[in-house]
Amino acid sequence: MSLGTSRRIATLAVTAFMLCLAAASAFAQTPAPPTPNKGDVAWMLTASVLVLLMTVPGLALFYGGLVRTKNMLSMLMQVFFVVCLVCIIWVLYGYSLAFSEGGSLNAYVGGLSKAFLAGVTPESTAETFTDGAVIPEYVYICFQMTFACITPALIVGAMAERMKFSALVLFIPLWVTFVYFPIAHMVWYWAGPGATVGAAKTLAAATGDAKAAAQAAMDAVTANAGLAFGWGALDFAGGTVVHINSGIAGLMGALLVGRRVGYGKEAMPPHSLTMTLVGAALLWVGWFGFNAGSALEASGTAALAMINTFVATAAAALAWMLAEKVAKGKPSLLGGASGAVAGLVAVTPAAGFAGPMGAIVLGIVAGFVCMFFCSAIKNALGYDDALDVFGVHCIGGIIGALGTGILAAPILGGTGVFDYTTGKVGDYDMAAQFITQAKAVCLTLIWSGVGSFILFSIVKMVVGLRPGTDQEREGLDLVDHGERAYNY
Amino acid sequence: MSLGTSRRIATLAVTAFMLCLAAASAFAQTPAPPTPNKGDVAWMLTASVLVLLMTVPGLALFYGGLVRTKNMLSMLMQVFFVVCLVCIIWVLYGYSLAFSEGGSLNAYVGGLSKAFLAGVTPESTAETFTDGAVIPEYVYICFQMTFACITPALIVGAMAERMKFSALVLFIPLWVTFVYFPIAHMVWYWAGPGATVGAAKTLAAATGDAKAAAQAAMDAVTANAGLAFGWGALDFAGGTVVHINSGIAGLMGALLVGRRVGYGKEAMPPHSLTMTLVGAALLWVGWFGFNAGSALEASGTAALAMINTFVATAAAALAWMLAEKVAKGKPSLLGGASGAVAGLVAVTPAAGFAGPMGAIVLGIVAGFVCMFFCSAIKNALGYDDALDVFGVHCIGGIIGALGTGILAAPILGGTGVFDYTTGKVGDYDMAAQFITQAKAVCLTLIWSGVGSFILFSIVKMVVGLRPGTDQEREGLDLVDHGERAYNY
Amino acid sequence: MSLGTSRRIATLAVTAFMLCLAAASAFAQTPAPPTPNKGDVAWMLTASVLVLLMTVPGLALFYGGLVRTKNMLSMLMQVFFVVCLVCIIWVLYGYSLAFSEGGSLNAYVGGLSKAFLAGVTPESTAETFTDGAVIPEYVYICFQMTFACITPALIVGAMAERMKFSALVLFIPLWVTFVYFPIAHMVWYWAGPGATVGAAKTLAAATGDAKAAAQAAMDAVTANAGLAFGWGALDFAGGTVVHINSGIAGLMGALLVGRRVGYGKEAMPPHSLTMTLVGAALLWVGWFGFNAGSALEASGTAALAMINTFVATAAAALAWMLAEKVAKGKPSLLGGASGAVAGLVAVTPAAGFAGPMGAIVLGIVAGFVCMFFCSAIKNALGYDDALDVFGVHCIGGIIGALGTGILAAPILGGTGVFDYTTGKVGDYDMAAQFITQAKAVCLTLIWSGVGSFILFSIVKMVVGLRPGTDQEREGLDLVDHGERAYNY
Amino acid sequence: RPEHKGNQMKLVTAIIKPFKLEEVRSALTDLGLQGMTVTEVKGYGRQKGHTEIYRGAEYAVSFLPKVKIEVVVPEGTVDKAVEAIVRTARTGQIGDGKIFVSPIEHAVRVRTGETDDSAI
Amino acid sequence: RPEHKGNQMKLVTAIIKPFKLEEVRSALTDLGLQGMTVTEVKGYGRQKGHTEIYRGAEYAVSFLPKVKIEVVVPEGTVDKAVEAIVRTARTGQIGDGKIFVSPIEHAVRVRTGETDDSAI
Amino acid sequence: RPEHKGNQMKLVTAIIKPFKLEEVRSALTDLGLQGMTVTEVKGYGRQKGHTEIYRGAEYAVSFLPKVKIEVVVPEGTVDKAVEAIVRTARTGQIGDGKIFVSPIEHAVRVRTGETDDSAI
Ligand SMILES: Nc1ncnc2c1ncn2[C@@H]1O[C@H](COP(=O)(O)OP(=O)(O)O)[C@@H](O)[C@H]1O
Ligand SMILES: Nc1ncnc2c1ncn2[C@@H]1O[C@H](COP(=O)(O)OP(=O)(O)O)[C@@H](O)[C@H]1O
Ligand SMILES: Nc1ncnc2c1ncn2[C@@H]1O[C@H](COP(=O)(O)OP(=O)(O)O)[C@@H](O)[C@H]1O
Repeated sequence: MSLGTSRRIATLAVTAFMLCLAAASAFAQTPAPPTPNKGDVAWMLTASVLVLLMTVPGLALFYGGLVRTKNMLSMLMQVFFVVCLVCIIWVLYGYSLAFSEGGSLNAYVGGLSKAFLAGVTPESTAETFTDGAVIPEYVYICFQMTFACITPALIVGAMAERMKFSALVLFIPLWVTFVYFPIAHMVWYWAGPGATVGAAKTLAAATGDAKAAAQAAMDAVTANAGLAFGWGALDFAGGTVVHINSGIAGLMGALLVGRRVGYGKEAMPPHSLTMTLVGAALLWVGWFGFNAGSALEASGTAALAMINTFVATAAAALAWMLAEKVAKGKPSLLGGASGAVAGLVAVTPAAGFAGPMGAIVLGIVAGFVCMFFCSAIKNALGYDDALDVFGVHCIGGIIGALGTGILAAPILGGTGVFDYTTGKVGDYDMAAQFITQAKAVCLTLIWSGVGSFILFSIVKMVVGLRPGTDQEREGLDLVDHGERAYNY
Repeated sequence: MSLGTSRRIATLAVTAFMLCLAAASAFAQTPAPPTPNKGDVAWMLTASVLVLLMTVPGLALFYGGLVRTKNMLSMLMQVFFVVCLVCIIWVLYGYSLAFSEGGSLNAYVGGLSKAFLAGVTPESTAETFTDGAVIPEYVYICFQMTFACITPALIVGAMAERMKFSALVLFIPLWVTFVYFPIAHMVWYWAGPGATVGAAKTLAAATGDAKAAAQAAMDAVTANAGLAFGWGALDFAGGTVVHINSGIAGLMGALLVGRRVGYGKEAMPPHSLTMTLVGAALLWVGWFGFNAGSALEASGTAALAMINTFVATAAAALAWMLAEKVAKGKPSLLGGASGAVAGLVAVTPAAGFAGPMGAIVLGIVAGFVCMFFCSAIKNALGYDDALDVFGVHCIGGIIGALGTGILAAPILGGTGVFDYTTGKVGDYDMAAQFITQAKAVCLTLIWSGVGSFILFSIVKMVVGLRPGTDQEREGLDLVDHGERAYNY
Repeated sequence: MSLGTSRRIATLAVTAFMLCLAAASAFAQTPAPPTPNKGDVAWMLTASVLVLLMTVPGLALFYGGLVRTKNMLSMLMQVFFVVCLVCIIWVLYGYSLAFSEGGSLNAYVGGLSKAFLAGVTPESTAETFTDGAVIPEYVYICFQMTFACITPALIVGAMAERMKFSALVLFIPLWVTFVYFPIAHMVWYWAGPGATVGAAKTLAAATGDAKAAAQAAMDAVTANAGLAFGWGALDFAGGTVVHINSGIAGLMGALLVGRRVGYGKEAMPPHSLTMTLVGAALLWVGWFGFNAGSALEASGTAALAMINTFVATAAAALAWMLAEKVAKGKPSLLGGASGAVAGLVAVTPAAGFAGPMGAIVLGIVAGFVCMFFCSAIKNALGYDDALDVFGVHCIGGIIGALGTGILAAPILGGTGVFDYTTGKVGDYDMAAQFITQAKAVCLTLIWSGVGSFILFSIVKMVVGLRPGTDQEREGLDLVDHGERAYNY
Repeated sequence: RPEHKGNQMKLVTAIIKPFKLEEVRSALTDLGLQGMTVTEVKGYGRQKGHTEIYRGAEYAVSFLPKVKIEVVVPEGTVDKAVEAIVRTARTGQIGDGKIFVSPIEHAVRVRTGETDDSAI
Repeated sequence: RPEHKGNQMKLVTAIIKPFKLEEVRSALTDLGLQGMTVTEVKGYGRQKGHTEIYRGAEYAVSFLPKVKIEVVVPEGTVDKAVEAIVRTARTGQIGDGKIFVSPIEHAVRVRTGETDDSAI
Repeated sequence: RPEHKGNQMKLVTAIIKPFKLEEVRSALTDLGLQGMTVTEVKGYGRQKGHTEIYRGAEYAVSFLPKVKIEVVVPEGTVDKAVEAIVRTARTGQIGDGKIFVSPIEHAVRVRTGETDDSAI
């Protein structure tokens, strides 16, 4: 008798048994606190590791390969440094600002009750999206930490090859504090399934006078959420929080730091597309942790997010290559890699909501649009977003966020939205959801755009953003770090 | 009281309880549909990611490092492109052709009932090899998708440095459709443990008239399998389906496309054994997903497959290096890496059947034989299988497939073969199993050899296989993709 | 009703049921053997793969990037070779020497009862640190195998660029046999939770005459442990066994093999800090398998180890970079990467014992001290530990081992030490624990230092340690392996 | 082999800063010079190098990346070529580089076997 | 330092397609020339380059990989050397390269201090 | 353009073993030579190469890594420079390399336009 079978039979037996038992109801009213299912723990530990892999070495190599040899090391350094710094900030106060109750500011940002991870022990648990399913809070903190690390790391690509390291050292703590943690809170913070289901049940059971109190409790639970979450915006794994957020911040940085010396005149080919491909591949590999991990459980939803992350990426890569073949005569590896990233970005908010066929469509759209944006539109506008952070992450993120509103529709093969108060998937109003998504996109664009502009400006005043022209020509590797990436 | 303990006690308690219960038998007859164990889900999600890691960047780097600089990017591109394309084909109709019931053609290929993943939801499950243990179907689709991606990607190494990209674009969809999906179906498709065990139980319980009907049902279940599976051929993780299949296809490609310009006259050393070693290491790392994942459960069998994948690989690498030391005076890194891959290939079909000591022997044999093949025999025959796809994957795969027939024997430390009708490991007839293995090898060699030859010939007629001599000299990177891998 | 819930209710139901049952006690006395929780299996399979990733390609690249081009391939080869060789030795007799009962030598080394993995089947289980929680023994063997592989691989960095391959071939089997297996046994071998808890319960229940016998049994169980384990030394994931051990061995090697030709006169910059960063990142990624895997379960403790492995690493990297900025004017990537490794080393013994804030402190200390050691002190002493194996692994390991004694204190946010006899965390005596830790450090330093010195001396006599000066100038790649790492 | 006295050629070798290559190339092309050969070199001179630190080891790197342009021109074009290089390669900062002129006695185009002036 | 008039040496510099190196080398060896020095260079000439595209950025690459062979030979061997190079390096297509001959006044073998003809 | 007869310069080209570069550089600097240009080259000569094996393919590699130093010096310094190079680059083993001296007719410093002796 296999384990699975025995457990199943046990469940049935127990059900029968409970019916015989008089005191059965006592169980439901005083449930033991839920303990983690080790399968969920195993998956979430793995997912956290995958997101780190996606950042270092993944993102570092993807970006590094695209710059010139003399700035390779600085690119690696910047990504690596951001990861280290944000790790520490996260456990000091970032997690608390993002994921604790924020009192009067709760719509915008969390509080400091969990600063220094106060009160968290190996036994503490965090809720998933399923009532009663929990994971160790440390795993949840780790998993969310990796998101906080990669988001600012994405930004540095926009100012690549010309931003001083000291400017970055100042910018990053400011940015995560005033932009990332609030946006993460606004989009992802909520009371959790336990409270929601509990309040809903109480409300359903309440009669007479208790009804009003129960309704008030229910309202309080619903209100205990970040702004965008409260609107009902869907963002499975971070289309707004991670990609639109970093993409618009990158654009601000690129504008404020200005174009690279020689931009448009000198050739600036990627020094190693080999490293870029390795980076892109590791981004893909790691993104399964990012997307499928965002299910927080080793469940069918995680599996859905995984398959979507396979096919949207593949479709976007093919779309970008096809567009190149048509527009420029040859499909390129950089095109394929860029398309893959665009597809990954676009599928991020949709991963657990769209069906695989919807994900393919989303990928194709992202591939075409981002390709068009990164060549035609960017050249027309003339700004120097060195590694196309805006063109891929912000544009791709917007496509994904809006697309999620469409593709989540069950009629299009999507999952719809689970309604915790009724315990089942609710009716899907595509127009309304699309508008909600658009609102969340705008919120992110404005908050991060304005915030990043201000913070970059402050940094510019305090330490300056750029090295001298000669130094820029010599390369940031030697100037900022006194090292060279290669000594063949 | 730990979880494990409580479950154990629950099982016992329930057993006792059931005896007391009159209606106990009712349970067995209308079982609730099995739900996935989250531990299995966690492992299979991870395993799928590992197989992608094995292909991009793993295989791409392993192959890429072996070509000359001017073809590096084309090598990466070809592997990456194949993965993307096959991902999409897989969800459109590949999965259905490989793993659905194929009606009258069922012995050779599946049907289209699951095209576009029709009917699959996050709740759908796929059976494992244990009755009652299931995993979400999406995970199963992802896992098998990665196999469908890597197999055609392996082929491109044989025609490296001289096959046009456009030829590949045409060849790959044809090949997976007419070669890979059928072979996967023939070797791996069966009715599953649930139906088998169910029919066997019914048959055992049947008396009188019911006996004949039950026997017919049993026969129908047994017949509902691919050709080679029906024969009883063992292929734990794809020795025939993946390695012999791609290896013989590669040989056909190498023969039809012809030798590289300058082959045998000009030096063509690997441009970066560093990348080749990284690729080989990632192949090893990812192969644990491939082999231990093929258990479909986080079980002792997966653990057995894992340890075999450690030791066979290590043994083959050491054997190849030793052979080099003896034959050429120096053990080389490329030899070690090649040996590792040969060992991985050979242990693939045997991973869940052989014992660790058997796996070591298998690895040693694979290391010696493939080393001999890739130097002496290949040079004698004079064909230009650029990256030794035939010499490593086909030869190694044959060694593994035949070796499985020997090493699965319990007397040699193997597991034997589980008999679902009796519910225990059956008697092991080594000679019979060896012949069955040989039949499956021949089937694959012929189907894939002939099929690939025809398909390559068609592609040759339609778009041609090779670029012009000057273009080949300039390198495929610039000619096919307008990019260079490095701009140091 | 979710799985988690059903199981929980089952537990409660069964508890109630048991109380009704007269024969309930029968259960406790003849428990069914525990079966693995698949979540634990999934995690431990993953963790084993991660530790391999950490070694090849991780460590190979980290080391390889630091040497000059002409020795790159030899560096990769040495690491790869060590891994392969030790894999095989491990299953032949290493596992047995490290983790079986050693009879009269049990305090120092195991026996040969498990040589060739005698008696291990896919159903065999190994105990974790929780009574009743087990994992398949094959997984445990794999996991521990990866530790045995990486430890000697760490040593080679100290003699990089100048030790003959043939010397390594002889040294490694000697070293693992006489140094690694014994130390692993001394620090990690014990009777396990089942025996301990069982004996403690029997002792508690025993009355009268039985008392003495029970006490004797209890003593036997306690005595059935390696020397350092018996002392009560804490080493969560291998601070002594892996890092101090390899670090001191490396120093001995560096001293005996002597300085590189041109050391101190010619420039010997790292040939590719890109590869070094990739290696460092993969070390970090893989180290989660190392540290969080050492919990042996997918539990809150694993999650604690994971978060500590995040923050200690980040803190140490930042500390090293800061120290460089202060001392040399510029923070460097190599500094960051070295700091990260120092942090990883230091947190290794503490991972499951310290709290996250303690881990940050530990990381900072390790970053500063190791940075100081690898520049000022090393230069002052003048030995050529080429890749700072001693300065990072031994010094970092000592900091970690001693720091664990302090930071495990519950008063400092640590977990304290679980007492299996009482079934709860015991009182924590920081001074006593610190002394115990220091004893374990000394034991390792002496055993490994003396042992390695003797073994290196033997190898020197038998085959010699170094190539000729001309050969050293030409580079080990060509001299030892007849290959070059790059042919751009 | 006759000495082509009336047909003298010179090799103009210029060592310049790498980022100036494109400008110099197009200035030379404008003079009607249709060929040149470029080598990546390391230069030592008045321009000071930098220090690199790798863990405990400090290296003073005195060689800087430069580009060497070699162009063989008819005697009469030498001055114009030198002038064009000086004009385009100059930044006015130390390390701008040097131009050397040396004699070429004979030139052959491999493809056609043409010699001297018609070879370049 | 005496001028070794009766002992003239020439430097033969050939810029050729990289894949021809091995053939040229063996042709020169057949002439009894026992040494040469080879440099990887980039050539600009009549042979047209190619265009590379990286996302939105297009670069016309006008430099092509070439190999430069430098061989110092006694005056009397120059013609044979040039002829051997032309013969082996020629493909007949644009970009085959050039050969330049220039004077060498003095040669020294570092190992022995031998000079001029006996140094090469 | 006048011929600067009284102001002759020579190009000293030395092909040496790579690890000797630093020693040679400092010897030349000691002579007061403030500039030089260095190229990584591959040399073929009496020093035998090695064999590389990659799976079934064996390649005899006859080119060895060398470093080429080019230093333009006033005529009067040539002998001292050659002597300094010979002294520092010599190991006494085959493959130590060669020194060639050839005429330079004209030199220009790009930064200032200074010519000849004052340019180097
Ligand atoms: N005597 C020389 N011989 C050969 N090359 C030289 C000589 N002097 C300088 N160079 C080359 O010219 C480059 C620039 O010289 P440098 O003295 O730094 O600046 P500047 O030319 O502005 O005075 C050097 O890096 C070196 O490559
Ligand atoms: N005037 C020149 N000076 C120096 N090198 C030259 C000159 N002209 C051509 N070259 C070199 O010769 C190579 C071949 O020249 P090209 O004009 O392309 O073809 P061809 O020699 O067949 O006419 C060029 O790539 C360049 O390296
Ligand atoms: N005739 C030559 N022309 C140009 N370079 C040469 C010539 N002969 C030798 N060299 C260069 O000098 C190097 C050393 O020459 P080799 O014959 O190996 O040793 P040695 O100088 O000790 O006799 C060669 O590798 C090559 O680069």
